[in-house]
Order: sequence, then C-alpha cells, then structure tokens
Amino acid sequence: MVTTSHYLILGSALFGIGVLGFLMKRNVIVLLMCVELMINGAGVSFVALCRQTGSLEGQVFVLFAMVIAAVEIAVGLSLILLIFRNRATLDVDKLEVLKW
Amino acid sequence: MSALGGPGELLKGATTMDISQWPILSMLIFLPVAGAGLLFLIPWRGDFLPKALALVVAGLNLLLSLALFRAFDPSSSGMQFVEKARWIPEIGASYYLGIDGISLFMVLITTFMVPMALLSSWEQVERRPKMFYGFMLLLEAGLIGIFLALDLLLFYVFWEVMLLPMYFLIGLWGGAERRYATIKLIIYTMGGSLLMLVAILVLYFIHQGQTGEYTFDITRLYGTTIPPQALLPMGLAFFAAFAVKSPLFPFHTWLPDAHAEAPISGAVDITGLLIKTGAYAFLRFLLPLFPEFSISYAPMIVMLALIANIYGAVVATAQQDLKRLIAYSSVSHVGLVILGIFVFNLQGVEGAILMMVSIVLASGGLFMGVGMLYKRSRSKDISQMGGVWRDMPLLGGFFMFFTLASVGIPGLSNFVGEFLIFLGAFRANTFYGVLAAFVMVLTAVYLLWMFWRVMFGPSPAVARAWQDLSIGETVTLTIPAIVILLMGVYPKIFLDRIEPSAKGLLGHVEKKLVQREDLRAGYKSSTGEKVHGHRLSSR
Amino acid sequence: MVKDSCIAGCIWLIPALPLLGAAFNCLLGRRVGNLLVGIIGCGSIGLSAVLSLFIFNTFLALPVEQRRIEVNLYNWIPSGDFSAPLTLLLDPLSMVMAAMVSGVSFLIHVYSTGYMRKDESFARYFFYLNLFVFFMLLLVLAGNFLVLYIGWEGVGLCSYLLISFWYERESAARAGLKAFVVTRFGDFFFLLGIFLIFVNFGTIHFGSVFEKAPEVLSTTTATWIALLIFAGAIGKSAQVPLHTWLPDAMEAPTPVSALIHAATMVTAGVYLVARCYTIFELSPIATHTVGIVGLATAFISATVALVHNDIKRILAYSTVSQLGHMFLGLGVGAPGAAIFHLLTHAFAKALLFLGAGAVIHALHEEMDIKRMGALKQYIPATFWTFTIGALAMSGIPGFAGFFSKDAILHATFVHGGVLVWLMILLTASFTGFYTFRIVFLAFFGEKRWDVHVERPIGVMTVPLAALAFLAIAGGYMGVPHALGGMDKIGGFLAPVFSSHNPAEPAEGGAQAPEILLMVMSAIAAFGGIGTAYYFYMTPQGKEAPNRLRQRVAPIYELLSNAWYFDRVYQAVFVEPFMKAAGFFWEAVDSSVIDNAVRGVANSFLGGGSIVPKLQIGAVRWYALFMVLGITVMLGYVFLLM
Amino acid sequence: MELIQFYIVAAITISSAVSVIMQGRVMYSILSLIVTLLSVAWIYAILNASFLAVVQVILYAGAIVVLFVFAVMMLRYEEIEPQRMRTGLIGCLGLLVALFFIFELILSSATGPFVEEATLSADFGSIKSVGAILYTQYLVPLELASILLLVAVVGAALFSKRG
Repeated sequence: MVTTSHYLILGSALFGIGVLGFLMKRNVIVLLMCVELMINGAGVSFVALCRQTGSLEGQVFVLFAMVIAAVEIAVGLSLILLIFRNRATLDVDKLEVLKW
Repeated sequence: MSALGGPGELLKGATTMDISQWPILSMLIFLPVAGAGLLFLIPWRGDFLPKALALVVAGLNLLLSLALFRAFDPSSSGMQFVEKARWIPEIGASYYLGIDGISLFMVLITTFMVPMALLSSWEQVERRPKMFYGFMLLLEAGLIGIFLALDLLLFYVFWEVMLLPMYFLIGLWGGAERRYATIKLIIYTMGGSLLMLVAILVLYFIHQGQTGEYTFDITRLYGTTIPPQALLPMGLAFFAAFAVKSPLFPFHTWLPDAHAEAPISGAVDITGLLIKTGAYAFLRFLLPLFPEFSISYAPMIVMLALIANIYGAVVATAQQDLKRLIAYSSVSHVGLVILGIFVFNLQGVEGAILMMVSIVLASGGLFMGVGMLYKRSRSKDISQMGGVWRDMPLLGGFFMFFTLASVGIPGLSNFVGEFLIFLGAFRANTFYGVLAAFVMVLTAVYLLWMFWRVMFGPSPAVARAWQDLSIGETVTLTIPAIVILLMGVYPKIFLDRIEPSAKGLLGHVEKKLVQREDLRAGYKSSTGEKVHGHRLSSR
Repeated sequence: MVKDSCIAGCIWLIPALPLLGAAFNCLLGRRVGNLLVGIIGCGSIGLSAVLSLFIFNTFLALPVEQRRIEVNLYNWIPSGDFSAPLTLLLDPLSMVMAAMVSGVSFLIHVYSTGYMRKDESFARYFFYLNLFVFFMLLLVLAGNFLVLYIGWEGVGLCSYLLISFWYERESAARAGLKAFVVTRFGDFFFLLGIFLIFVNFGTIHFGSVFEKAPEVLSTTTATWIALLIFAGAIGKSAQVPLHTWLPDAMEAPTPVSALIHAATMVTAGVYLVARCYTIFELSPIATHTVGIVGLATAFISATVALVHNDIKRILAYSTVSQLGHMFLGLGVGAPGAAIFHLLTHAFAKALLFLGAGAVIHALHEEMDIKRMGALKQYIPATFWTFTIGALAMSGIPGFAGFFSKDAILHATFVHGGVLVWLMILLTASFTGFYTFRIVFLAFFGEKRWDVHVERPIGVMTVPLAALAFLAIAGGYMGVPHALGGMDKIGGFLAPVFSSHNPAEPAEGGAQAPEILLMVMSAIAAFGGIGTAYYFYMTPQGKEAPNRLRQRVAPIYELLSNAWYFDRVYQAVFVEPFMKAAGFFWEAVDSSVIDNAVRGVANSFLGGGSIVPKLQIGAVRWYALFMVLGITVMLGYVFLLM
Repeated sequence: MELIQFYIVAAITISSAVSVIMQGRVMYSILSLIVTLLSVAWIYAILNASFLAVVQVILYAGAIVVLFVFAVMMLRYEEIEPQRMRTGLIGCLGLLVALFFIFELILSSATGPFVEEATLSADFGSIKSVGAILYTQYLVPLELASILLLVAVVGAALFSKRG
C-alpha cells in the first residue's frame, strides 16, 4: 500500500537533494537546476497532499509554481549570460558583487 | 449670534455629487501610487511631462480630500467612510480604512503639502526629477495610509513603507552628509518600529487568548485588557516607536540631520508629515490601546515633552544652519503637541491636533522660503547672510509671515493650537502650564533672532544679483499663508470637526480606565488597598 | 434702543477700517504709488476716528445704565467648555480709549505722510502703522481677555516691526528684537493670568468675570491673578524692571515713537489694569505692588531723563516716568485719574514727539540736543507747539497735564501717604526740568549746527497744531471739583470701576488741602523749569551743570548708565542663555545623544563585518544560513515539540 | 502493483536527481535533469494529476530544459567551469547542514499527521476540473501570472540585448 507519506518522503528527498546541490555546487547554471529540483520536490508533496485531501488547490498551486519557475529560469539565465559576458566566470564564489 | 456667515457654512453648501458611495479613502491612497507607477514605468522624454503628471495627481488627490472634507459629518465622533475588505483572512488581517475628526486634518494637510512640496521643488531638482516626484507620490500614499488604517497590521505596513521613499529622497537627492543622515534616520526609526511589531504581535495573541478571535482590527483590540505584567513593556515598545518618529527628546537627533540633508521639498514633508505621524499614532494607538500605561506614565512623558519643548528652543538658538534651526524649532513644537496629548483634556488634545497641522504649514512655509533663498545663495549658513530683505523684499515678507506664525502671533494658526495646549496643560497641572507657556518667550528669541541675522542688517558689500521671487514662487508661498491665516482667524472649521472625535477618544480612555479600576477595586478591596482615580476630563 | 443697535451694528467697523487699510497697503501698496497709499492709510484711520467720535456722541446720549454694549462677531476658539468668541465691548472706558486712539492715530498718520514722504518703504510703513491701529483698537474694544490678548500681542508685533523698520541699521534690528522679547516676557505672565482666570471662573468674558470676582476669588487667588496681569502690564507699559526696551525703541521712525511708544501701545498696560480694577481691588498686595512699581518707575526714569542728551531718549524716559505716574494712580485707588492722565499724556507726549520729529527732520536726523539750538527762529510753529506740549507735560496750571497729574497727586496724598507724595512731587520738578532742558537747549541759545534747515511741510504742522489744542483743552474734561469743575471724565468712567467711587464732591473743609496740593505741585513744576532756565539760559548758570556733575560724579554715572539695568540683564540673562544654548547643542545633543546612537550603529556595523570576513564571498553564506535557519526551525518544530 | 510502480519511479527520480548534482559537466547535469523532470511527470500521473503531468512534460521537459541547453550553448562550452564541488569550511558546513536538513524533512514527512483520505471523484485532476477552478476562483492570479510571464520575456530580452 502506497501511502501519502511515501510520496512526501520522495518529495522531501528531491527537495533535499536540491538544497544539497545548491549549497555544494559552484556553477551558477547548476545552481539554477537545483532550484528546479527543489520546486519539483515541493510539487510532488503538493500533489500528494492534494490527493489526500481531495481538493484541487494544490494542483493549481503547482501550476503557478511552474509558471514562476519558467519566469525565473528565463530571467535567471539571461542574467547569467550577462554576468558571464562581464565577468567571464560562472563560479559563484568569484561573484562577490553582493558583498557590502 | 454670528454676524459673519463664515466659511463653514459656505463649504457645506449643496452637494452636487454624492461621494459617500465612492471608496474615497482607497482612492486617496492608490491615486498617488498609480501616479508613481506611471512615473517610474514609462520612459518619459524630458522633465516637464512627468513633473506635470505628478502635480496633476497630487492636485487631484487634494481635490478628492477636499470633497471628503465637504462630505465629512462634523457631528459624528465615529469612523466615517469606512472601507473594510478581507486582506489575509487566515490571520485576521483586514484592509480596514476609516476617517474621523482626528485623522481628517492629517489627511488634508498631507494632500495639501505634497503639491506644495512639488511646486517648491519645481526647478530645484536637477537629477532625475521623475524618480524624485515618483518617490514623493509614494510618500504621500504611505502617509495617507498611516492616517487611514484601522488595522494594526495594515498600519504597520504603511508605517514601514513610508520609510522607503524617505530613504531614497534623502539618500539620492540630499546634501553632502546625506549618507550619515539616512543611516541615522533608518536606524532610529527601524529600531523603534521593530519593537512595536513585537508588541503588536503580543497584543494580537493576548486578544486571541481573551476572545478566541484572531484580529488586527484596532476597534476590537481597543477592548483588550492587557495583563499588568505586560503593560509596561508593551506600552514602552509602542511609545518608543512613536517617540522616535515624533521625535521626542532624547530620540530627536535624527531630525536635524535628516532636515539639514534633505532636499528642500523632502524637508517640507519630513517636518510636517513624517513627524506628525508619530504624534498622530500616540492619539490613535497608544492612548486607546494602553490607557493605563498612558495615564500612569503620563507624568514622565509630559516631562520629556516639556524638556523637548524647552531644550529644542534653547538648542535652536545656538544653530548656525538655517535648516537645522528650523528642525530644532520643530522638536520644540512637537514637544508641545505631545504635551497636549498627554494632559488628557479636550483643550490639550484639540490643541495638539491643530498644532500638528499648523507646524506643518508654518515650518513648511519657512522651509520653502529657505529653499528659495538657498537656490540663490547656495548657502544655509546664517552667518553668511544678512540684509536679504533689501535684495528680496517679497521673500522677506513671506519669511516674516511664516516666522511670526511659528512664533505664535494671535490671528495666525500656531497661536490657536499653542493657546489650547497651554490651557490644557495649565488645567491639568499649573506647573506644566507655566513651563510650557514660558517657551513662547524662547520661541520669540530664537526665531526673531534668526530672522534678524538673515533678513536685517546691511547688505554685504559684495553685490548680489538675487532676483526676488518669481510669480510661481510667490503663488507657492501664498497658498499656505492663506491657510495659516484662515486657521488663525477662523479655527472653528477645524475645531468643530475635531471636537466629537477628541471627545470620543477621551471618553473611551476614561471609560476603559474606569472599567479596569472597577475590576481591580474588586480584587483589591479585600486587601484594603486604596484605588486612586486619575483626574480625567473630557470637558 | 434704536441708538443702541445702531452703535452695536457699527462697532466692528472701528477696528475693521484700519485693517482694510492695512490689507490694501500690504497687497497693493508697492504698486499704487505713495499718494494713494497715504490717502488710504490716513483715510481709513480718519474714517474710523470720525466713526468713533460719532459713536461717542451717540453714546453720551444714552442713559448711564445702558452705556455698555456688547457685540459678538463670531465664536473664535470653541473647545469644549472653553470658548473665546470675538466679542467687542463698548463701555465708557473703551469708548474713551477708542476715541483717543483713533483720533491721535489719525493725526500721526497725517503727520507721517509728511515725515516719511522720502522713504522708499512708504507703503510698508503705512501697512505696519494701519495694522497697529487695528490691533490697538481691538485691544481697547475687546470684550474678553483673549480678544484683548490678540490686540495685546498684535500691537507688540507691530511695535517690533516698526522699531526694526530701518532694518539695515544693526541697532534698529537689535532694539526691535529686544522690545519684542522683553514685552513677550510680560505677555507670558499675562497669558498665565488668563488661564488662572479661566480655571477659576470658567469663562474669560469681562462682564461675567468682573461680576463674579468678589464671590469667586479668595484674596490669594485674586493676588495671583492681579499680579500676573500686572506683570503683563509691566512688560507692555515699560515699567521697572522691564522698562529697558522703551528707550531703545527710539530707533523707530519718530512718528512711530509718538504713536506707539508714547500715546497708545505703552498705555495698554494702564488700560489693562484699569479694566481689571475689580480684581485688583480684591487684593491689597497687588494694589500696593502696582503703586510701588509705578512710583519706582516714575522716579527712576525721571532721574535718568535728567542727564541724557538724545532728544528722543529723554522723551522716552519721560514716557516711562509718566506711565509710572499712571500706575501710581491705579495703585492708590484712582483709576479714573490714571485714565485721565493717560489721555492728557497721550496728547502732550504725542505732541512732544512729533515736535521732536520736526526738529530732527529739520536738522537731518540730528538727535543730540547739544548740537541744536536757536531753532526758534527757523521753525517757529514747531517751537510754539513743542512748548505747549512741554508746559502740559510739566503740569503747569491751565494745561492738560496739570489737571490729570493733580488728580493723581491728590489721590496719592490721600491714600499713599506724605512720603510718596513728596517723592512724586520731586519727580514732578524733575519733569519740568528735563522737558524744558530740551526746549531751552534746542530752541534757544546759540546755533550749534550748520545744515540747511528743512522746514516741516503743512501736513506736519497741522497735526502739531491740533495736538497742541488738545494738550491745552484736554484737561478741561476733568476739572476737579475743588476748582469748581465737574470732573466730567471721572463721572463718565465711574460705572466701569463699579465698586469704586470716584472722588466724591469734596466737603467744604477738604477743598482747601486739595488746592494747596495743586499749588505745591505747580511750584514744584515751576521750580524744575526755573532750574533749567538757570542752567541753560542765564550766563551765570552756564557752568552749573558741569560743576554739579563733578560734585555728584557717582550719581551721574549711575544715571547716565540708566541705573545699570541693561548691563545687569546682559550679564545675568542674555550671556548665560547663549552659553547654555551652545552647551546644550554641542555637549548634550551632538556628543551624548548622538554618540549613543552612533554606538548602536557601529555595533551593527561591527557585527555585520565579522561574518563576511570568515570567507571571501557572501552569497553562498547567505544561502547556507538560510538553510541553517530553516533546519533549526524545523528541528524545533518536529524534533523537540 | 502501485507499490512496485512507486519504487521504480522513486528510484529513477532520486538517482537522476543525485546525478544532476554529481555530474562534472553541465551538459550531463541537464540530461539528468530531463530524466528527473519526466519521472516527476510520471509521479503526477500516478497521483491523479493527469493535467499537471502533461504540463510538466511540455513546460519543464520541453521548454525549460531547452532554455538550459541554449544557455550552455551560448556560453562557450570549455569555459563553463567550475565543475568541482565546494571544499573547505563552507563545503563541509554545507554538506552537514544539508544532510541534516534532508534527515529532518524525511522524518517529518514520515510522521506527519494526516487527515482522512478523501474519496476522489472520477475526473479528479482532469483538465476539465482543473480548468474549472483555474478560470473561476483563480482567475485573477492566472491573469497576473500571464502578465508576469510577459514581463519576464520582455526582461529577458532586454537583459540579453543590453549586455
């Protein structure tokens, strides 16, 4: 019997792998991918709980999350292009523009 | 009885348009937001169009608020034009707006001063005027939001939002020391308001504990009974936030810096508008939410207010920078306002409200005058001036007028407010009244001495080719002057509308206090402890 | 009844007309040219004067008990149980004052058109002057304390503006500020007095307050109120110790000195005390204080006037001294006499000032009487009118000042005692001396100047003549009973000082001392004048002043430094205040408070700078800490709870 | 049956996700990501969210991954370093925190208190039912989302043009 917990654990695992990658990787493009992983992990949990409660709101939410993800990727990637052109690197550790 | 008809009757003439059905309060807030949005988003060519747009928006808002004024029912003490909508129902936060006699004039003066500020900076903002004007409109929206919000969370949002445009206005268009000034401003005000946020949440949960209902609606929270051990920290947290904004001694030192570094029209707004949010919040939140705190700590607050009052006046005397001098005069006047609030009688409160409006007008007028002078002289240093009247008689005349209004000459606006505050203070405690009234001497000293050093005396030998005021500048100064005169000569228009709300407020404080005293008397009568009543009067 | 309502309907016009004039001169004055400004300026006051005389006439026809008309214009400050309607009150006291103020103002306005005709700020001048008359009329016509206070502050303001009128002169600016601040110090007490009245009576309306005063007030409260009000009067009427601003106020154009600093504004204090006489009567302490202050002022400033050489300053000290006489009159229970003296003094002193103005004008701004002389031949009209004024001032029988001063002296003798009376008699002889010192030094003797004399033009001479007439005839309003007169003015004013009965028709036996007193005071005046004549007109006396000066050098020093009031104030108040201001700003504001704030800011900055220093980048640390935060929260929620 | 299906898809998902972060070369990461996204779509399908599954395939596997690929192509391939993971203090800390975080997440998901499982209607998750709720209750957010997309497109175009 597959319970909701199974899917939640799967979603959590996906999210956690995303977090792990986000903290460990240095390439900005891969960081963006890790964000996608996190979003998907959250999505799995949403949809699972959604089936559990029998309401469709969770699915709608995931839909919006996908939209946001698309937006984020579009803008994020174009920013990365820009940064790469200016700084010739994709290593976050070398991008210290946020430092005060 | 009355030989003259009076403008009050005129204004209440036949209404052609029924505006009571409009969401007029929301319009007041969001019209400037929309204007600011247009300014920021459209890539305007040239400077004139965005400026004109900003002015039109601000002007429309002024008209709206005048319509509101006309439709306002002076006989009612409750909230009018109430708008309530769900905002975040899950936590009980609502979009709840309303206006009463206390906030009416705050809103009016805001919508009035913003176009004035825009006009006075018409030719003075050289860098990115459209951004500047956009931020001014945002500031207006934030301020009006503060005055209209009846939901604590909404209030807090506006309270913080307002800082943002302020920060940019000073930080981007300010004087040489602007970084220092902005950081000081932000540290002071954020420090205060974070404490307030905590207290808001505590209040929210206490209320939930008592009634089982999660709400930020202040009209409901008014009924909350604060447990005695929480009273002092919570009251202090709110007090700190408002005292910083007011600003009350010893939290005032951000003001002179912010003033001195602010762009001219930004300064107009800070003086008047930013700082009176603090005093307003005392009336709207601290008094009714924590009447026990307010009353039992009133002597200390009053002492601080008196110190601010005298101290501001004394320190103002020593200033060499015109804008700083006016800033300290604001500190002094704000001390009076807070004194008026915390003597808990009708004259004090009404005087405080009138005084707030009047400070904005008088100090605002002075600031605009200084701005026009600065445009020509490129200096704010008093010792560099002298004999300006000879060069610019028109400016001198206006400057005199606003100075006298600040000094509190009867017939001009400040006098009415000051007089009522003095009277209220005197009724509450002779000592307060004497100390407060003594400042009228000091005020005359530092303001007229300033006037002398700037305007009188011989012209310097160096020839100055300063043009007297242009027509636009004259108009800009004339409008507030007329309002000052109107307020001084016929304050009844204002007092009539303030009175029911002020009475209601004091009545509420008194009632709540009596309830608690009864409650406590019930507890303590067995131990024989004497319950001491506080002398309150809503006469 | 018809007359009643007719008067009530047009009272408000009396102050309103000058206000209109002021508004016109303020807004359009610079555009329309001096002629129109002058016409509007004088015309508005003139109309107002005619109106008040007309009302006076109607008023006299009313039966005594109806001579009290009140008009409520509108409710100015309503706030809870406090209300301050704009009430005008016409009773004998305010009627007399209004007529005097508007009349004298009109004459001085006319004079000013000549005196100021070459000044480039002609319109500004008339704006201030009209505004002043408005406030002054409001002050005397006020029906409650707050309206009176508007006028009170308003005249102070105009006085400030007019003293600083020639603002390019540093001394004028300083004198204006000084006048304003010193009088405001008095106003502060007056305002407290108003509060105390309101707290005790629940109203500030004159009628109700004075009616209820005897029942409501205890002696202590009455003393407090009276003293506070009197403190206001001290400031405004330049009594010791707040008199120092008035001599400096002579920086104003001379007609202004005549109007504000001699005839009208400075007498407002006398008017105020007379108005509140009911309260003063309840408190012997207050009444005595009034008398003592009046006496001291009269004496001190008369002595100072003896040694000064600046013609306007002499007159200023003389004004202070005469105001002291009036307060003395009030203090010894003769308010009618005080008001009478106020009127005659107004005429005489306005005349003297205008005459002095003509002299100064003639000699191109020369004010030192040592550098005048022999002017009688050059400006005879001025000479004659000035002399009439001087005679009236000195209290020579037949002239106005004689009757009024005599009334005060008589009351002093009866209520104040012989010692006080002697002192005031001495002062009277001083008065004769310093007034005629001016006359003799300025108009007689040899010519000590060499400029082209500018003769006063017609508009300046006519007011002089009119005032000269008043300075003679004004006294016959109040010829005392002892001389077979009716004391009309005393009778007319009596209802105002309700509980106080003016000098009853004296019994046959009592007349003799009164006449004796008159003779004594006349002798004192003549003595003063004679001494002046001896000093300045006879060859033998020429060296006398110098010898005298050397003989009493310390006293001379004291007097020429005006009893050191200014220096003491400078050292005790002004300098410590400025030092305190500097100290509070630099030591307290900029150091203590600001450093505390900066400390907080720096601690944040310090704390903030540690974290980024651990590694080169900041972004990934942000990410790490975000996750760490969530982890800790989750841990708290799921693992520990 | 469902259990087996679940374990298969879970294994694919987890392993491909791990592969995303373990790959040295970006292109390989992208390819692994495609697998992950597709398997998530499969999970959606299992969970009665057929509409979402379809959108997942189109939007994610179709559009977003293509974007990644384009980005990598536009940057010269050999320069898309660094490939290695982080080391040093931050690497250790990151690993520690992340692992602990995963542990917590999984623990909490396994023990969560749940409501009764609802009985689902036949068309639960179908295009029709999702559409019905999307275009009524969530109309305003939907429109806002479309505006957001528009803004993002314009923004992205602007950025890449300006550089």
